[in-house]
Amino acid sequence: MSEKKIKKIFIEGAISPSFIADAISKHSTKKDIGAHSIFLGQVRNDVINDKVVKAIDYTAYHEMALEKFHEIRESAFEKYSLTCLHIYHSLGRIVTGEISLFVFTSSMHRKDATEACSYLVNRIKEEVPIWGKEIFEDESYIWKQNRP
Amino acid sequence: MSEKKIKKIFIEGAISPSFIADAISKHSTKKDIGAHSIFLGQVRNDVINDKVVKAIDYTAYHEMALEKFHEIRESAFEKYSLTCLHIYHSLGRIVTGEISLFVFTSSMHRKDATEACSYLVNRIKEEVPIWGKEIFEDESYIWKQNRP
Amino acid sequence: MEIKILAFGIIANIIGKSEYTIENIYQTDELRKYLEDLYPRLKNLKYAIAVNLVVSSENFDLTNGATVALLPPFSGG
Amino acid sequence: MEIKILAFGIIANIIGKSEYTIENIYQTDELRKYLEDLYPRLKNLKYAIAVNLVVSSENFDLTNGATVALLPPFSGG
Repeated sequence: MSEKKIKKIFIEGAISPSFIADAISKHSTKKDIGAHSIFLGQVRNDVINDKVVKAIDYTAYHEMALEKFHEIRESAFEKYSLTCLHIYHSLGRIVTGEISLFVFTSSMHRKDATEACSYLVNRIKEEVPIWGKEIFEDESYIWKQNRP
Repeated sequence: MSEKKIKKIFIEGAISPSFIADAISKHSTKKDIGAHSIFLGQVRNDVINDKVVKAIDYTAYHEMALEKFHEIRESAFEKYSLTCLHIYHSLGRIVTGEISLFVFTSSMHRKDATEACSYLVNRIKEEVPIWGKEIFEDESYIWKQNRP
Repeated sequence: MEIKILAFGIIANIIGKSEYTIENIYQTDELRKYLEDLYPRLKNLKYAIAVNLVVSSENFDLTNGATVALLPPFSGG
Repeated sequence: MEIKILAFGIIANIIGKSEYTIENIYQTDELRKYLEDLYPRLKNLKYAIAVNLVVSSENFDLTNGATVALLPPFSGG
């Protein structure tokens, strides 16, 4: 682990709505915030070759992923005027309908929070070494491919 | 009230984090959703002419606002491929740090939810007859002006 | 010939009431002039007029029983 | 001269293990060739190589004790 302050990002299992509510609550003391933008990734029951996805099993190259998250985070703070920025990603098996990604940005005015949130989601999907294995109802699987 | 199905939009008082969590939870049964985008407007303690805002008192032209919300909602469904779309706005006194606007869009892929959410927030701020009265600590006030 | 006036936000402050009826005003331009003569502060304010929920920037005929809303700039969100 | 190999995602499936050491490979291009000879399915796969957490698309010298990760396309989120 490097000397840089690496935040806790990975969560074992799904991200619960109450975890999201807690994260929102914590910002009520930051009275210079005017806008929050939140992105949530939810596991879909895609149909691939006639088989229905029932869950995604996420694994990561932990050490590199944390470095990447840190780098992306710093870059967002440089590009946008943000008060706060939080990222959480699930590891392990997440069933359809559950949430596996939670990106949360806050700023005085809405433009910064909104644009930073999209910027973060795009970079996370493209650059962070995380892999999703789509598990079908018969327990067979296929490695997930993100859309560009 | 017109024949159109007008959804409940206005909430007396602040929008609580647990209300937001409930709204998120309700979508776990919609398994074709892959992305949620959420915008939250929070009341800021702006300083105006050396006085600190402690709350915003929201009023609306109810009947026209509900028609406008309906029109904006329909237009978002036409422009973007959305699974769900929810809008909630507070009325009455909302103190700094509390949430007064909650816009929630869901779609299969992230682009629709994200773009629709920004589109909705922009149109709500510009076109819906709601007024915020910024209340200072000494109970004097000024009528709020939205940035373009 | 009677119309219902609804005043919102700062306009309700300026006029001193939020709902009342007036008589014998037949068009929105005429209404603007009438109000601005009575309440000169309105002259410096940008406001829209909605007749039966519809906003128009053009001059608009008023019919008996119409609801006319005076709308200062919106600031929701 | 020894390097540690970490394999992720579908590459761990193809190779059949996710962590092992190999000897006497001195550059990333050489490593690619070595692996693709052993596991021909890798030839049809786009994958990046990270050496001590740093990804480079160019040929890269490997030092003794380096950690070399084989990274198929990411699919987080």
